[in-house]
Amino acid sequence: MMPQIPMLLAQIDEKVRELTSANAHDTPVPDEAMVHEGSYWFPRVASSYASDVDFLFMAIFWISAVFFAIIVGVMIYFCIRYRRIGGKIEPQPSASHNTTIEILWSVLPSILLVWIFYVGAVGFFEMRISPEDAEDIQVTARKWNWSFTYPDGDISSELHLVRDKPARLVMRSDDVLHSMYIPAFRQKMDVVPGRYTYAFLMPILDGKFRLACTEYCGEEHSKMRTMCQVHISEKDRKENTQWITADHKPWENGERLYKINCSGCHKVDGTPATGPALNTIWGEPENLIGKAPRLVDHNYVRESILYPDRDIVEGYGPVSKMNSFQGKISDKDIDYLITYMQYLKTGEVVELKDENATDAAAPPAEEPAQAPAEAGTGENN
Amino acid sequence: MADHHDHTSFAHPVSVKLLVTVFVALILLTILTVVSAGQLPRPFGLWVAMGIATVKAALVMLFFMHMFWDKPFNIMAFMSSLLFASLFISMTLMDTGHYQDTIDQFPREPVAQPAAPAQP
Amino acid sequence: MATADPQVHDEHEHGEFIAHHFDNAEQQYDSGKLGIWVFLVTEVLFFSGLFVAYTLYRSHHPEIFDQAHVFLDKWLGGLNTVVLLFSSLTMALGVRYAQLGKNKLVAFFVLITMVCAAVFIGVKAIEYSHKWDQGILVSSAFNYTTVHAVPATAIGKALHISDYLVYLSAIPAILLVGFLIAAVGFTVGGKKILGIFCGCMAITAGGYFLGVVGAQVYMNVTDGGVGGSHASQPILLYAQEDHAADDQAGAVDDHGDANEEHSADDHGSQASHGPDPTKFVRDIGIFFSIYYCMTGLHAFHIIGGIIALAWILWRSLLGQWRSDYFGPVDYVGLYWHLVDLIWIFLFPMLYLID
Amino acid sequence: MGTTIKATPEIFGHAENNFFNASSGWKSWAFTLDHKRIGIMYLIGVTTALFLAGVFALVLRSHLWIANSEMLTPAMYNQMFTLHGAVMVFAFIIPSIPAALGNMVLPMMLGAKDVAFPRLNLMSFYLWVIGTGCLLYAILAGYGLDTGWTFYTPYSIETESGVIYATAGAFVLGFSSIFTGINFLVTVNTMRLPGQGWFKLPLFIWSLYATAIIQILATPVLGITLLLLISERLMSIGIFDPRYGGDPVLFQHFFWFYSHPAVYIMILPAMGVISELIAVYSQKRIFGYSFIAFSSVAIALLGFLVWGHHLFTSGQSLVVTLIFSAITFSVAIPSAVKVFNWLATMYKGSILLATPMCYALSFIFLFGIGGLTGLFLGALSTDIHLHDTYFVVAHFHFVMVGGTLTALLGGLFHWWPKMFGRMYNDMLGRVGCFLVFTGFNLTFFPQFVMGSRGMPRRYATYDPEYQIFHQWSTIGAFLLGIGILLAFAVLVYAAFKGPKVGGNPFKAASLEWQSSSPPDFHNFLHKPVMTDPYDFDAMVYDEDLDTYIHREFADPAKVPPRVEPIHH
Repeated sequence: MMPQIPMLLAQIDEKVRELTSANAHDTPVPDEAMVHEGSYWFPRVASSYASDVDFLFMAIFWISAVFFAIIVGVMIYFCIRYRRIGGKIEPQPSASHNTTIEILWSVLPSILLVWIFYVGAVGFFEMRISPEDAEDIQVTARKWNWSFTYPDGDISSELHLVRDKPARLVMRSDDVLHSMYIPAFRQKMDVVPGRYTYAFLMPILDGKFRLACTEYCGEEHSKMRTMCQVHISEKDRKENTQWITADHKPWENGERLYKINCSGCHKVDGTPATGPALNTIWGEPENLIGKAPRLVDHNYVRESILYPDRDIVEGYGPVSKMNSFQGKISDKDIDYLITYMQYLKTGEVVELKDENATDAAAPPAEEPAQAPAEAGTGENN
Repeated sequence: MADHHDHTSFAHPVSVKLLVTVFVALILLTILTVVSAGQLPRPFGLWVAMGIATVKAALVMLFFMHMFWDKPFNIMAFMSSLLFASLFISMTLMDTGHYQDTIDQFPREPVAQPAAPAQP
Repeated sequence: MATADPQVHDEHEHGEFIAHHFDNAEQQYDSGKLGIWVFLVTEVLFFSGLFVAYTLYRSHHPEIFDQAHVFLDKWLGGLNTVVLLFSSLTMALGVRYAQLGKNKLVAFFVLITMVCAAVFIGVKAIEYSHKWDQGILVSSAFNYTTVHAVPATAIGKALHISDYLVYLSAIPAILLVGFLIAAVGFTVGGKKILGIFCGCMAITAGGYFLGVVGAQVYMNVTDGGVGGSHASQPILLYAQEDHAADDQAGAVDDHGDANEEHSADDHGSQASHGPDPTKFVRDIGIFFSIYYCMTGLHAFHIIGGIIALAWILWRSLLGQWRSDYFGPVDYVGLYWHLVDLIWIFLFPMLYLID
Repeated sequence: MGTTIKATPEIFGHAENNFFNASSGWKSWAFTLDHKRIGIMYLIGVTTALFLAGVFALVLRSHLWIANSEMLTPAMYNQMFTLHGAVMVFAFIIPSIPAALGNMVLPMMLGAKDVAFPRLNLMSFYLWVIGTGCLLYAILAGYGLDTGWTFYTPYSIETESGVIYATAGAFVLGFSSIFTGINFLVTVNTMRLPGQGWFKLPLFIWSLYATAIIQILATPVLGITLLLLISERLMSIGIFDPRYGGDPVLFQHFFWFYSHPAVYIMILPAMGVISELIAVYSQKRIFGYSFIAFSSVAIALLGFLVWGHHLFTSGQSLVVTLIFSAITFSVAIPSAVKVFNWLATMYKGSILLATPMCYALSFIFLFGIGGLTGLFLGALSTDIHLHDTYFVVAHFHFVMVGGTLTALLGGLFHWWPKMFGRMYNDMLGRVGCFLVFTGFNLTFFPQFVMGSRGMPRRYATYDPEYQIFHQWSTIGAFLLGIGILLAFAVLVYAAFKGPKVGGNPFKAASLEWQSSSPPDFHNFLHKPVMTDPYDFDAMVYDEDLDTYIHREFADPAKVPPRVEPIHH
């Protein structure tokens, strides 16, 4: 019975794929390459250890299938063979105890179990222990988005890797438990606040893969999904990750900052989420809880980012759900974000007036954002 | 009325003398542990203190709690709690010990001062 | 246990103290005994969580325990240990006389046990209120200020009572007065046993104040306690003895007190003891989180024990124990010894860290 | 067998005077100390909890019909799955078989008049009521609860939902469970019939005994964990709160030190029920009695050594992970031994596919899948992939629902005639069983595939790729719901309107079947004869009573006189 169900389901699956691709624009991460292209049971094999995991999975599957078939087969056979006919209770005598057979059916499966344990443990160490030459990528998880900081200082909201280049994720959480899960890599590791956790990634296939949070983290847990893109070369990746540059318009930098830091709670399509939408509020008065309405201007945005619990917009209370970004974001970044909000509202492209002055005004503020980079070497305050 | 009180095999009154002796021993051990606190080099102080506590606990259990005369099953039941508690402690200790450095290395930001000092 | 079920009417076959579903007194006693042992197992495992927390933080952060334990007064802790051990002795004697069917002696020893329990709580109340005064609180609220608001004069010091102590003592005071009135009322009204019982309860409530007064006198006489080795532990974290340096340091020194009106000589009298908050290790408050959880939960068990003992006392006054029916005394006794056992471990773990 | 048997209906048949009408008035129920009445009150309680949590489940499944459903807001979805989990685990599954069926049956299986501590028993029930009330208060008062039933810190410290009410509820429910455990353990130890040695106990007793051990040893740790969590929320004591140097993974250790053994609190009694059912409906002595008995105890004890397998991806250290994985596999053996022994019991039996037996066979099928998929999660490398995906959801539902709920239903159908003295409609019972079985498989089998393909659990919205699986699952859930409703409808109808039935309609041999149906207030009107619980030959058919009685009573001269009066 087992083999048919997969085939049947696979056909149905195909059909659904056709159907669902039509409304794919509804999905948070609409990307064709991410649609399931693996086998019946698995997503694609995209990491060095994924095929080992799949092997063990299928091995256990077939061992279990055989045992299960025997158990159910015997059960059904007995039910037919020894069924009670005509209400006559006539059990035939047979032994009610046999130590040899008990020991046999205890010990024989144990041998298989030991093998499963051994293979699983070997695969586990392969997945958990990073090689010396792995590059460290700093991962920060927060409600409800991810940011990835690369060795050269670039930051992105999606994970960018280079094919065949091992990476070690050094993960930290700003708030609650999260878990970094890339199904195509078969890799998963919780991100625990108050400490670092590590995950080893060894991509062997280029393309885009899902990255999801699998540890329940609150309201928008299911939206805490992003992508892992594997590039074929370092250069290729650099083009995707390097971004806050003079070439870009300030609002473009603001947009990327928004995606990394704010998109978990604030939408830009006008719909309210955990926080107010950011595309409509610039320059408008906002009703505050227990206070007079206030105009959304430079000061207010800045204050909201650094001290979110001061002025809370009506409907998003009673207390702020936002964590303070104090020490996590530079003044210049706030300016970029403001230009982005202005751009969304008015479509006007605002240039930052005195970039150097802003820069000089808050050089230390950049520091904490980089702190995780040195953390592996034992920074301790 | 019942006719049981002639052959009460399950009452084991312990003599006053024994109880008082145990009490005196307990007090002496208490004095010993207080006095010895801070007098011994590093790891031994803890061991001696816990050793004395264990001896005291044993005295209380054996004589005050009548374990000396109790049914083996009751003793086994109670001792199993210690076994499982130590299992809990040892496995957890072993695990947290291994990842403690990832906590110690973590640059934790100080939390804002609590809003108000806690009331009792 | 005497049955109150109206559905049961088969007492002509049993002793009146044997519940209907037991065959005989011994079966009933054995069941209860196993039941209480198993209950003690759950108690041990209940506490085990706190022992886990203690063991982990102590082994991973010994520096926290090294520093923080000096705030605990080992003489007060030791006093409480002796009080509890003594109560265990009287409890064991109570069980002995219950087994011999001597109800008056049972009542006497159970009363002493209850008084000891109340003394223990009283001493704890002093310890707690003293710490709360100083801002020695759980991890998040830990906000130590060295000098508590003590009046400057010697008499004022001797009479000084913490606000927290007043809050903590409210319920025992109400109980004391209430039971006294009830005792007199019942005695006058001719209900002698109830009168005696309420009198005993009033004595127990009085035991609390005995503990409070004793510990408060100790605190005042020793100027905040000696056993905590505030003075005897020459660890780095202590403020330097140099008063001149203190005065220069101004507000950040160990006199950073909320009460600004402190006179200079008051400074002098307090300067030699009191750790310097600026020298605390990180997360020192975790010790007190564990301390409050452990001792707080233990204190709740003591209070629960007092209630159980009161029930035993009442039944002793009614004269219900006999050589084939003393189970409840034995069970409560076992519970009481367990509470004592836990304290035997808590004392060196929290107070006697070297 | 030609002798005429003159046993009276009052003793062995359908008794008109029984514990239902031994006394009347609401007080006779509210303050009853009778284990049978408490069992029935428990049964009504846990069934209510089951239906309530079942409705939550159906709401969840309806929401998940399409990928980006807006039927519920994400916040509401989170509250739904949390309450579904919390109510199902704490208020339904844990007390279901021990407290409802066990209360009913355990003292009678020992030939006792009641459990050792009847008042503790009643208190346990009221604690259940209070605890469940606290859990539900979290919803009714508008607080909600959105932490997941696991209450993981630091989210449970931060969230604004009613964590304190819910944890207080779970705390109280924990004590309810502890009291049941203490009661059963002591009852089995001290109140057995003279001559009833440990190896003459029915295997249901062994499994309840093993369950009681876990309830006693593990549940207090839940108590302290929740107490610390409440303190953490009220005062930030910093033991689990990373902001103050606490360790969230430590909370998981605390929580799973209880909650993994709790899994065996849920499944062990179910295994005990199945052992009884298989033996009775095959009319065969149970095969490998001592192996089944000791495997219960082995599972209970090994269950304490494997909690770390919930922490494989949580940041637990590698060494400890390895140890826990190794021990986890060892639990597979006693479970497998039980399944093999059940099959061997059926060998050469006289198998009657009555409703209880259908449930027992469903149990073997579903628990087989649930147990075998545990291997995927016990093996380390596959667990990394499958952890916190729908694979896990499917796995534990196969064990908890496919195992425990199926066994509960099977047990209810088996003991229902004993409890109410009336027979159910067997055909409708089997239809219900078929619906439960089919609906269940349809609900949860697709979830294995989803999970393995990378669908995380606790997601309010998901990738459209998984939609088809979710839709199958939703259809199955409603089918399962209908099946359970039908099963209970058959039972409730039978309790009031079913044909009257004698004391032992199924030719079962354990002691509770030596009483009348429904039993007398004092359980037995005669001293029950100590008999081997699997010696079915000892039971002979009585034509007058249309039921089976012990052969010792077949001779009228040997029927003992009534020793316990019913009324005064």
